[in-house]
Amino acid sequence: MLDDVPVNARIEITVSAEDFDLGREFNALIHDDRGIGAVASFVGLVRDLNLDSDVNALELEHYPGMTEKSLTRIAEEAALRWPLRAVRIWHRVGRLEPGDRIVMVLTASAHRHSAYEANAFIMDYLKTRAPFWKKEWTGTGARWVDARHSDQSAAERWHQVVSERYGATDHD
Amino acid sequence: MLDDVPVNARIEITVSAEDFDLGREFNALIHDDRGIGAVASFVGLVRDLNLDSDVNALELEHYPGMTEKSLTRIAEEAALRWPLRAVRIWHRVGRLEPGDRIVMVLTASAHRHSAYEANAFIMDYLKTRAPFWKKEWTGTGARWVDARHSDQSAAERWHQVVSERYGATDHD
Amino acid sequence: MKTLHLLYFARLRERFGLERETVRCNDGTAAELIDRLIARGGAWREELASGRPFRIAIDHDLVAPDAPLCDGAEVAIFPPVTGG
Amino acid sequence: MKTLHLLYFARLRERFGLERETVRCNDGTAAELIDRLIARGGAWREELASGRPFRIAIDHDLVAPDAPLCDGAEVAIFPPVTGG
Repeated sequence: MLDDVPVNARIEITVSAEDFDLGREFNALIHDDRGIGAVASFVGLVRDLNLDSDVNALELEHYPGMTEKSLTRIAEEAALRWPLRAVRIWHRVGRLEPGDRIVMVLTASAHRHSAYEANAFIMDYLKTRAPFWKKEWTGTGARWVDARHSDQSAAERWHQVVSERYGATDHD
Repeated sequence: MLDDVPVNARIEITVSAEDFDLGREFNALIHDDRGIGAVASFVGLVRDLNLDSDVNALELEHYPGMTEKSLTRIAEEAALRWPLRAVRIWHRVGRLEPGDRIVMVLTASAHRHSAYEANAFIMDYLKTRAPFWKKEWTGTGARWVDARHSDQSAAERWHQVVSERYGATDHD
Repeated sequence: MKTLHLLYFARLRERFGLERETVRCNDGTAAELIDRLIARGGAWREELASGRPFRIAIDHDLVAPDAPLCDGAEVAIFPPVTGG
Repeated sequence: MKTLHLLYFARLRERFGLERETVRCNDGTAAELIDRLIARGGAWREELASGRPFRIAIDHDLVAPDAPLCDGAEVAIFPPVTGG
């Protein structure tokens, strides 16, 4: 459905085991676009408190093929709702340790409120729609991280448009 | 009044004619703090559309002495409202041209919604409370930029606490 | 008969001991396919019939259980996502 | 008598042709000081008595017009801010 709607924002997606450089991606995003007055960014990191004391790493599994497509759709959906000039998403996969960066979202617009809101929207949808799964590694084994109800609620507050489109198989 | 309340967030403020490097400031902000799970940032730029076609530069005047103090207070106010671990604000002064960066705000927290909201709060208050004034330079002269009602409204939506504290002399 | 390419991820992949398989069936909807998998018993029943949440994507789009299945479709079944 | 250090910024600084001045007076509040400045006429009256918005800061804090003036205070008068 989204494929039929023209989206004018530049959208670039990376899914990679490689780390990203926020400054470099910021410079690439604003390069030569003098209509950009506001750039919001978000960087998510692996934090110690997120993990039990014996957890020493995270592993991020994903669904190659669907992952980039779903991130592109989320960015396009944001660009339909807010007047964005550019969106950049970078999500890492594979093994990560405390302090490592997991995800970066950059949103550029003429005005700050569009940049802020689109950025938060993308993160909320990414957390509930993009096919990534976290596994915690401890000294004795590994366990899958459970989805959080608060992430589902956060995504749902952006109205029902997208959830109706995608459907849902449960109410967790 | 704010001076009496302990604020645990690291707060660093710069007011300077010098440009900033978002990547470098991001790295300094998260350095060695493994409790940070989320960093939101905002960068404001001089854009072409903001200006009439004959405008070739902006000049930013400020009130030395009050400027850093007011930015520190705004950051402290944010750290009282949200569980922030660090705040970084950099505001430029002097002559700026289209495409130049004006302001940077970084907010670090354990959770993304705190980082986002505190960042937007700081920008809204900065725009209505921090003593900076923009002047547009054209080929034939200069004119002061008028304050925008939308900025005042944006700041007011964060409740009345701070406006009651600071007072106001008009309702623009 | 339709040919369906099934994929499993994360906990479901581990519980089923299976990353992917190809099945031939006449199921009309994703829900009918799920019922067929539940009938295998064991981990399949435990994961798909005990109220534990899971998601279905057909050809890379998240879908509701009543979504129709087309011949040649790629059907992925996985736990609620936890990225970001 | 109080000694007050007055500062003007941006458009007000240009309109008054003055960056700073020191005044001695018995004004009790910021509003009384503003009335004294308006009485100078010309640009002072035009900027401070015509409904054009302005702000007052005492010792670096934004204040309401009824804020009290202490001896030695730094009082800044300026247009609504436009940074960020």
